[in-house]
Amino acid sequence: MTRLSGGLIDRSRSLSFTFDGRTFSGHPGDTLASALLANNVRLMGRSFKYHRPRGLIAAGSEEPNALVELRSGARLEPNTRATVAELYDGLSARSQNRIGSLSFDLLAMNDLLSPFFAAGFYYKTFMWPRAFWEKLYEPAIRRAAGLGSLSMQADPDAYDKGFLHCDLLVIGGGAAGLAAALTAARSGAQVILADEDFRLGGRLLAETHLLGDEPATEWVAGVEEELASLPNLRIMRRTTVFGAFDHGIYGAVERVADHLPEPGGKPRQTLWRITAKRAVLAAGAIERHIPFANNDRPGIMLAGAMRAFANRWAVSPAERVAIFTNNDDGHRTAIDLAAKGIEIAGVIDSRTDAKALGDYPIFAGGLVSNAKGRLGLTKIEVRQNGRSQWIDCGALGISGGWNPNLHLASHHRGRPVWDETLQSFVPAKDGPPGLIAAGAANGQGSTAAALRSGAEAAAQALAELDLKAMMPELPQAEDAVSKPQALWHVPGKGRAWVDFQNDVTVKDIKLAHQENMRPVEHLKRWTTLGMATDQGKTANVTALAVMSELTGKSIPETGTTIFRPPYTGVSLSVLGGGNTAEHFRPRRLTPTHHWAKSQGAVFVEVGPWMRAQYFPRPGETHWRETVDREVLATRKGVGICDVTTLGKVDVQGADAGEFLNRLYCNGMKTLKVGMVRYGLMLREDGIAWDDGTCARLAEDHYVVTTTTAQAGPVYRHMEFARQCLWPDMDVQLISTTDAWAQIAVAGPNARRLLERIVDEGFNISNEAFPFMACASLTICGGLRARLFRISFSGELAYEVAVPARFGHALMQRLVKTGKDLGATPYGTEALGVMRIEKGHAAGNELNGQTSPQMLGMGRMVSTKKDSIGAVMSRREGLAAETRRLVGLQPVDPAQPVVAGAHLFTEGAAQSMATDQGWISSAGYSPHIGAHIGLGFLAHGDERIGEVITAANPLDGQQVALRVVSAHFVDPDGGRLRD
Amino acid sequence: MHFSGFRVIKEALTGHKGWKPLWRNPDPQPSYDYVIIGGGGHGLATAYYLARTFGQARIAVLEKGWLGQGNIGRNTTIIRSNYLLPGNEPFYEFSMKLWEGLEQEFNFNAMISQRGVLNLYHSDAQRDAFRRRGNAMLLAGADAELLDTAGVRAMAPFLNFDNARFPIKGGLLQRRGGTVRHDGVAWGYARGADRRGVDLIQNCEVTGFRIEDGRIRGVETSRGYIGAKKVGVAVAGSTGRVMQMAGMRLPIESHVLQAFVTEGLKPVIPGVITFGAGHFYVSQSDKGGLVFGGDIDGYNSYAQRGNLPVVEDVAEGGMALMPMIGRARLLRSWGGIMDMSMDGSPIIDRTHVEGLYLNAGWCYGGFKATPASGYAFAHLLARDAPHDTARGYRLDRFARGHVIDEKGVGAAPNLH
Amino acid sequence: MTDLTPITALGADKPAKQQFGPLRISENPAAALASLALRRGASRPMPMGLELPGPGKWAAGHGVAAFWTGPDQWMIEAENRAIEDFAADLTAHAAGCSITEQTDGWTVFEIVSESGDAPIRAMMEKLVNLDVAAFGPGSATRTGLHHMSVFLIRRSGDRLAIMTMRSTASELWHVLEETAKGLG
Amino acid sequence: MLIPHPLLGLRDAQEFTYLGDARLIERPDGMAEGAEAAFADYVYLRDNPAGVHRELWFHEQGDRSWLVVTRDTVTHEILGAELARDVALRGKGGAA
Repeated sequence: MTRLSGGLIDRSRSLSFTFDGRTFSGHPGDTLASALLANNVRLMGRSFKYHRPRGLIAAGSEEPNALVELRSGARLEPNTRATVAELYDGLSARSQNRIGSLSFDLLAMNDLLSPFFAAGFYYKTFMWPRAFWEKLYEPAIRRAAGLGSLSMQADPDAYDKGFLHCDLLVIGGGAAGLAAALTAARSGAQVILADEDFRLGGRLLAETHLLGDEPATEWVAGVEEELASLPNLRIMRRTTVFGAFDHGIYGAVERVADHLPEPGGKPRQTLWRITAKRAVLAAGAIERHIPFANNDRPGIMLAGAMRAFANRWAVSPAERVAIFTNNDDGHRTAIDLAAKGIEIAGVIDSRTDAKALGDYPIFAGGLVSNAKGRLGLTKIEVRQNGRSQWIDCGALGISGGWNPNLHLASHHRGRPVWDETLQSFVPAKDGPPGLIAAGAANGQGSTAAALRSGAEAAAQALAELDLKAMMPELPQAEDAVSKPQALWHVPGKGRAWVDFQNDVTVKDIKLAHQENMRPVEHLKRWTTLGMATDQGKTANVTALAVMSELTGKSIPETGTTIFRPPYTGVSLSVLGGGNTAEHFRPRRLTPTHHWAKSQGAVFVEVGPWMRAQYFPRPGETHWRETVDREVLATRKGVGICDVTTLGKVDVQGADAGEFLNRLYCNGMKTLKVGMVRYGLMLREDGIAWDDGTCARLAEDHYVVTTTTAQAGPVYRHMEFARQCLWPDMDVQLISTTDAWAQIAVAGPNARRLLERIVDEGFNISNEAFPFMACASLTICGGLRARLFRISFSGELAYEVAVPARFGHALMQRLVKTGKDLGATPYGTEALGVMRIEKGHAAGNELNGQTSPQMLGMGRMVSTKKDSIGAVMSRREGLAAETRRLVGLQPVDPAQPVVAGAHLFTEGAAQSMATDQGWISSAGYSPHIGAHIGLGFLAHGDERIGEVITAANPLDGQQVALRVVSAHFVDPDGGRLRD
Repeated sequence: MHFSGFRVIKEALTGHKGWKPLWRNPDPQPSYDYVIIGGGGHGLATAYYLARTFGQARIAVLEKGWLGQGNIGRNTTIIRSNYLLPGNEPFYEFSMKLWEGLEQEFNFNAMISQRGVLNLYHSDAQRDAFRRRGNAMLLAGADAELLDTAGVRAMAPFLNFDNARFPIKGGLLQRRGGTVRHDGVAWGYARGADRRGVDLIQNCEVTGFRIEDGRIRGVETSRGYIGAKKVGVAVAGSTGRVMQMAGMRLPIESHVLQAFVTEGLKPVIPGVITFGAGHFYVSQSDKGGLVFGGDIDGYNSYAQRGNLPVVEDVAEGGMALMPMIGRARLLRSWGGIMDMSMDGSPIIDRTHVEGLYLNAGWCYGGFKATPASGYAFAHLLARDAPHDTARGYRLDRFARGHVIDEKGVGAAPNLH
Repeated sequence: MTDLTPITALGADKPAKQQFGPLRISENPAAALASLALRRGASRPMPMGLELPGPGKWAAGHGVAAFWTGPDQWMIEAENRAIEDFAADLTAHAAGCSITEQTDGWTVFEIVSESGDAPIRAMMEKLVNLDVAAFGPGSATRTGLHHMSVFLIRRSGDRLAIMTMRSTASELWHVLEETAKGLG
Repeated sequence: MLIPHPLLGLRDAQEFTYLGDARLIERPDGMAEGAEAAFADYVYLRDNPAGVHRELWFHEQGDRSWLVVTRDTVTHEILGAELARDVALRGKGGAA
């Protein structure tokens, strides 16, 4: 049919769009739904279970039926409600959940089989034979289930998130919301007004009442103009507040570019976290339908939606319509549509004393009991005074009363309260603190009441914040309170839908009752009521009422229904906030990162860091070749490696030594100035947690290192100890990890190389600067540096630290200066091989499940002092643990050693019960010329020389290994001290 | 009433008039031999096995609200037996074997679907740990496969293999893992227990224990005193609240775990996939919704609801792992109260009160354990001895140093 | 003077600088940084004559600036002294305090608006969860930003400094770039 | 959630890292008689109340203060917060 007169569409411009491949045209201001209606398209979707043909029910975000796949390619967006898809030029949409065409869906056979698909049927069958569930039944069910499709491509659009803070958040820009915003904004408070629609006004846009002496749209425009001029108010259109979280935090999604063909450089959507001292919930109300047989025919919709389509979008679903109502509000639709030239076939009002409020036939005391027209309504059956008749009409508007849209008010699990007069639930008083409901969302649905309650809610909120509110002058408005008659469904034989999308009928509720699935949650779960994309917005209260009829209890006794976030569906893209792919988490780069890159290094993710894994050279064809070279070069000459990623914490204060003494299980207080000591930290439960070195730079100044992985947690723990456990100590902590570039120089030529860069006047000879010494000095002509003589590789080794900006140049200098000494950069792979060769525990050994005893460090745990974890490390269970860290070497050097293999006594049966340990780390040792490993073996320290079996059933491997000392290289440590 | 395809057809043709209540609504009797507190999955399973397997009678399950109200109906429905430690793996594998015959046994289709559980790894260290775990699974008689990148790509080509911050290097796959329709489990056990004479008493809140001379005598409830020879407590997140009435402090904190589901979509995800470098795991339900979750919120809570940062964190993980889900919409979120234990493993044990038994500490992993937990708890209640696979779940393991800490994070409940 | 040549946190010879609409974002590698923490019982010093600000505040004067970083703890900024051993100098000026060099621990990006404070506010809203209205000139705080730990200093209405750990400088630069572009 | 930082005012809980029961401040003396039992209790046992809970939060993305926050675990309402150091000093009988 052609457009009606009026409406808030821009007829001067046309927008072209397609639906299921057919091209149509609409206007700016249209939604996809209104534009389709204007093009005589009533059939828009299929239901979930029975694949029933469906049209629009609603005009807003509560729509359960008209779901489409919007856009195409990687931008394909399934399950989009046509009622909230703002029309743009070139929009393309397709119907979904069908095989074949929308009007001929092969899966509609489900509808014929519906007696077999009653509530809960699938729990009772498909069990035999067992294998058939996964092979036959379930695949068939899965194929048929689901709604729209994903594109299977990455979302190409950008998303971001942001944070807003305000005194008052007003949720909803209808009469109540605008009054609230105006009241608050004039008082000078920081106010945010958010509305999901692209146009402010809410229900005012759908009605014809005057506000004062002007049309509502004029009043809205005036308010908008004033609000726009106030710097303390922010209007957020196309913004859905989807969740009320703790302490006044609200989640909201702004659809920045969904109304455009493409975002064009902007984020498509923004996720806002709004921290509001107070909020007004002015989200309006959602009309109820009244189930009767075949009430899901396309063309049957909510009367208020029908009125909205006529008044705001200038469309009617048919030339001749009927209304079915239990209250006065339904009559408004008849009056408004009649005024637009639509023929009113009749208003069927269940109230026996109902009177026509305009020029249309009235069926007082009447009920609509059936409907015909599979793909589009053609006639309805009206029962009145015991007689029934069929009336021709192309559309039926239903008004069963209004449910306050209290979704957000129940996000803290507060139970809505039943209001007998309104015949609906209203927001509970124990809703989210600071959230005040107003207007129709609070059951104050007349325009006058909405305006008034909105302003009052804002005033109350501001008063609570000690801000004085000026009540605005509110226009005169209609103040009709429409009290619905209690009519929850029309009894009859046919199927009467309660939840449209999920195909839950009155019969299903009766069956649930019959089968004792009566608590509301059982009802919902048994029938899937309220689980569809509209989350029961149009179904739950009606279902409760039907159940209450069956149980003979009142509605509130039968149960209440609450909602959980989100209010409407929120795309995962925007919830993710745009941090995808390589920016999922920040990369931390080492001071020599750019240098390593220029050297062609291969990088590896190590916790938050990117580290050079190895440095391939031309001609090397396999990473192992590179790593072997790096290891051998280090052991033979000198290797250089960036070890900046280890956490560094500066510990100062008079009690620094005592503090560290309590943190580490071994003693730190006795450490001499200018020396370094290995330290092992336990958790309070006695398990080894982290290790590193403590360097004492001065009597009251230490620098300690942590492992790369635990730098954050260890620092937190140190602050816990400082502030909470020993607050009376004089200790100051600060992380200095990033401040210093720290480079390991290891190998027999290490000292010779360092002597070339250390400034004159500093003696680093073996005598002057022995193993485990440390010093502050200068290098390369006056650059401040710290030098530590420590070794992870087992070689003569140092770590030199300089301000991070010089790390790059220092690395270049070391490689260049040490060329003749065989200076070779090495990465984390070679580092790993060398530490295994030396038997040093690392992350795989310090996995949070190993005790100091297991690591062979039991004796480090001092009994002479109290330190974290010391007491618990002596518990019976830990003391009885016999597994010890050992070295493992294959009897046949050609055999692999694989980390993750389990260890067994040779020849023993292999089961969990006979399990003797596991291989924690393994690698190829060029030094040994075979794979080697570290592992934990029961009584390992007593089994050196024994041949055991490493079982790796995942790869079908059984390897004979010899138990050896974990120190494959230089077991007596001579190299360290040379 | 026996459920079957024939029955469904017969009822369909006769107007569904013959369907009977799934269970009775009995009033509580003055006393029972066994009172199980908690009508969730574990409590119902316990009653079921007590009656069915251990031949016990005079059993009641007391539920404060409606059957299945707790975490059994508020989880992400995953079943798996992919544990590392000998204290855990045999137990969870026992559970898996019980799952595998459950529906036929209790005559209720819980839609057990073994479409596989794939845990991704992103570093060599993770791979080594997974290999150790996979081997432990095989040694315990479970199934496991270690996949490399190509193996993962073949199973799930839609993951981000191209420009990930943490590249997928492979995964540990348990093909027998999968999902189960969570409510179906509660209802199947409830119906099975009811048919064997167990009284399932809803809206019956326990308000106190009657303990005399160190021995349990019964429980005070909102529906009056109920005597009991033995009382088993299986109340998950409410454990602290309930056991406080018996004067117990426990190695448990209650935390909130959120879970999420998207709008229905045509099938895209074959089994369960977990991200090893972010907080995200996902499966797709038979109805088409992507069911997913991540970490617990991290603070003590009894509120059954969580906060926005975790929602964002989980979505961020999901987008990093599988950017093709971006245009799907989150439909619903929910929060469950998790009884997070100090080592991440459960407790099935006696207490200091004779006749009072405790089943708790399931963290966020109680769903998959439901059959074995019920079975082992029934075993303990009926025979006063732990089931073989649950020997490690003792209360005194903390003080004695026999913790079962899969994650290796120590006494930090919010990190397990 | 050392013959080693430093590089910036972004790996370049020269500090980064870029204009986005009304916003100019530049890296400032020239400022020296050192943390200052009071020892037990010590009285609050006035290093180089500067009165140390209270919680959440930043103050400048006498050629240096300081912001509060925690109870009894501040970060001191000294323009154009990055190459020197500023920490040593500060130690001499702050008896009874623990001083730690932080110059290369943090990378400073200065964001300057050419059109008042609105662009700064818009930028902040997209970056950090702070009440922008309450974060006026002279405010300083540490907070999270895209999984990074940053310090924010509102040097004036139209000027905001963001400091991040040096290792994450590239990541922060990327975020600032993307955010500034998105505001356009 | 918002944490009322005693020095910095309301701050988003996302800036904080949660530890747990504030009793963790009261660490037993490891050298005392019966230390093992005291530690078993300290490390593992919790009141875990449904209601008012005193708990430790670390202002990780902030001033690195440990706070003792008093919060209702049922409603999440926060009743107060103070510096843990002050609480600890009070416990030791020192000056806060």
